[in-house]
Amino acid sequence: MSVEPVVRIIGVRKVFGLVAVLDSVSLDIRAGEAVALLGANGAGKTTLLKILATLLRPTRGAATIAGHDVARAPEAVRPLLGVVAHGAWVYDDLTARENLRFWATVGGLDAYADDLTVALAGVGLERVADARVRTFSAGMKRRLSLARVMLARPRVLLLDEPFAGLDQRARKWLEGRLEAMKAAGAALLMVTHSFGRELGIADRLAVLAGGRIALDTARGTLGPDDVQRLYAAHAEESA
Amino acid sequence: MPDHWSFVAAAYGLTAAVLLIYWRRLATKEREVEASKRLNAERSREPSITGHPRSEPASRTPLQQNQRPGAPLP
Amino acid sequence: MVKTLGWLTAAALAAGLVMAFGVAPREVTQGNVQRIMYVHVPLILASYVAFVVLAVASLVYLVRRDPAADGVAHASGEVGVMFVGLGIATGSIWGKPTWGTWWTWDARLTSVAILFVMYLGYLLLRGTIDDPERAARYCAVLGIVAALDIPLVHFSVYWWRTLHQPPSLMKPGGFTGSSSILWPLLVNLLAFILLYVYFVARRARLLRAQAEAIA
Amino acid sequence: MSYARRALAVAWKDLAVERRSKETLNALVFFSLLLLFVFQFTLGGDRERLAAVLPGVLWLGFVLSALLALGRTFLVEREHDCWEGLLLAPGDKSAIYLGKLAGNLALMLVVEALVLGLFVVFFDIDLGRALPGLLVVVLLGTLGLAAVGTLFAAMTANVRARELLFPVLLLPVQIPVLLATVKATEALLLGEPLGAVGHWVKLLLAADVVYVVVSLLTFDVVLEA
Repeated sequence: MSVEPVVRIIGVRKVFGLVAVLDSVSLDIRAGEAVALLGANGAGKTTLLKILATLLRPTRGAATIAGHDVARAPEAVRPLLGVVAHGAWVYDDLTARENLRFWATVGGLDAYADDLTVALAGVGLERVADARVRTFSAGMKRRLSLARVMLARPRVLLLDEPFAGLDQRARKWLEGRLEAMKAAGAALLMVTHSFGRELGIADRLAVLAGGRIALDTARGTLGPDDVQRLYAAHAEESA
Repeated sequence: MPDHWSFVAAAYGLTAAVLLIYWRRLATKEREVEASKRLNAERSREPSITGHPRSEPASRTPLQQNQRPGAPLP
Repeated sequence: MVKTLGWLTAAALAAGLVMAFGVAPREVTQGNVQRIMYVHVPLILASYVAFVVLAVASLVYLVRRDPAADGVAHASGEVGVMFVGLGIATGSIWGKPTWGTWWTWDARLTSVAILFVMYLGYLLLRGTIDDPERAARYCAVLGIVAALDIPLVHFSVYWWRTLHQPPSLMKPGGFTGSSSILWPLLVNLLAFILLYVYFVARRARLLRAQAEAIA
Repeated sequence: MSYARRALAVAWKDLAVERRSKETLNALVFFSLLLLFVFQFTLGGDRERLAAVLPGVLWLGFVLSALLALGRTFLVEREHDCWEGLLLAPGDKSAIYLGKLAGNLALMLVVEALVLGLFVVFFDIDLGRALPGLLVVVLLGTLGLAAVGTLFAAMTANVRARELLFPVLLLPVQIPVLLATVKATEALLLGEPLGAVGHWVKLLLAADVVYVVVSLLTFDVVLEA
């Protein structure tokens, strides 16, 4: 494990209007490490993710990815990122394969037909590869956006509720995929507000409450019940 | 050649009126901002606002509620 | 600083009025109604200054991302639209007795009217974007596109026939009017440019204060 | 070469989506048919009067359908947040602009060909020798409209009152293009050669160059997070 963290967040504050959604958030993530970011609705999880994804600028503080400042050098950061946001980034009237090829080309990748097929097979969409996305379920669209991310082999993966809308089998499968990305040296940050089994792949849990990281701890030291209790306490305190 | 003084008065009058209204509006807005700044300065002496509303007095712990200035601790 | 500028502007405007009514002669063919020129022409020319400043400030904003540059652009847009609107109104008031019509689609009237609606759109765009940073970026782009559009507007509209008297000040071959008209015009021009600078300084300061009040 | 491939991917994607959904095209075809009715009813059947206002009416039709078509350019990017994906695509954003512009140009030329066809049939215009010159003017004018239209569509895509603001911003800026195309079309339909409207063609060329270059240079700023 490398010493220097890939993702560094130092004292980030974000203000919308009169409300400081993030007050002073600091968090490091190393290569090959997965951090689950927990917090109640409106705690600022997605805001933090968007700041890392170069979609929002922090009001104060800084975040770097592989040494590049996300606010000042977004162009250096973007090629390193894989983002699975709330929206699936798919066009309903294109097929799964066409969607994948489009995002690969726009992202500046060489999208060889074989790679696309492999990526689609990797998320279990090979049989509907040439069907229009309009006919897909929400879970299938989500899997397609995961295929897009995996095709790019990013160094940093930012996932917003990656397990939402997936059934039990798909969850298990996604866990496997994310483990593989971790093993390949990617840093993972996934936002979630549920306490399901998906926390199993996280090495660390960070709880966002009151605009700060209220808790940052190795997962091993806490059982799922402890997490639930802690989170509930924090949610109550700040509610 | 008629002088059309009324047209001259209209042109100068309209210009003066509009410029004056704009000038007055600037002054009014400046006063408003001053007032809201003072309000903000007062507010900022309290703890900063975060994503969640501050706790209401009712949700304080009993210990805090019992603390009156000068009153002996239970 | 701004206060001094305000008094200076007030003095210049007063001097302009004295020049326009006391010093300038009664025009031979049009009569006293021609005195409208001393407010009409400076308003239009000062609005041109405003739109040039707006374009430059927009460019500076895009390069340096300095909110102060955006403030100058915003303020210039507001004052410029007000000036050009007043310029059109006073021109119209002047046109009725001299040409017998409030409005005519001649080249210069038309191109000034186009400027008016173009920069009115600029202010509308400002008003509809809530995020100040995004508003600044989009308006800077629009300000640059609009400025580059001005020569195109000028040429396209110029190739229509015109009723308007030829530009009175900056005509090829130099100024032909007598100096008894020139001096009052120049003093008024200076007064209105000062007024523009004063308004922009004050409006930009207000914008900065408003931004601080929110942050 | 990646720049050209990215631009092509965007153009191909937009045209593929449009070809399959036909959302915009169907509406525009119907809209141009309606325009035909409206012009006929408001102008009456007087052939003489119609001939005099025809160039203006023709371009009015082009502009109205352009406002509808161009204003929708970035709507497709709003479903499933694709806009975010474009923002985060690494590299020069002007490639995305070029792709969008190419797609828009193709769409508008199809609609304009249709409108022109309808005019020829229903208003009994004899294009005759004017056609080659007319093609040049239409091509240049459409490029100018689409160049600024695509830029402004991106700026108004995420703004309140988008449907109102888009024409309000676009029309004043496009007055030089409108004047040039209408005047040139008028002369060409009267049987004058393209050389007789050379100044208008030059103005259109200048406008196109200015609009495209400025849009390419500023699109990065518009598509900034």
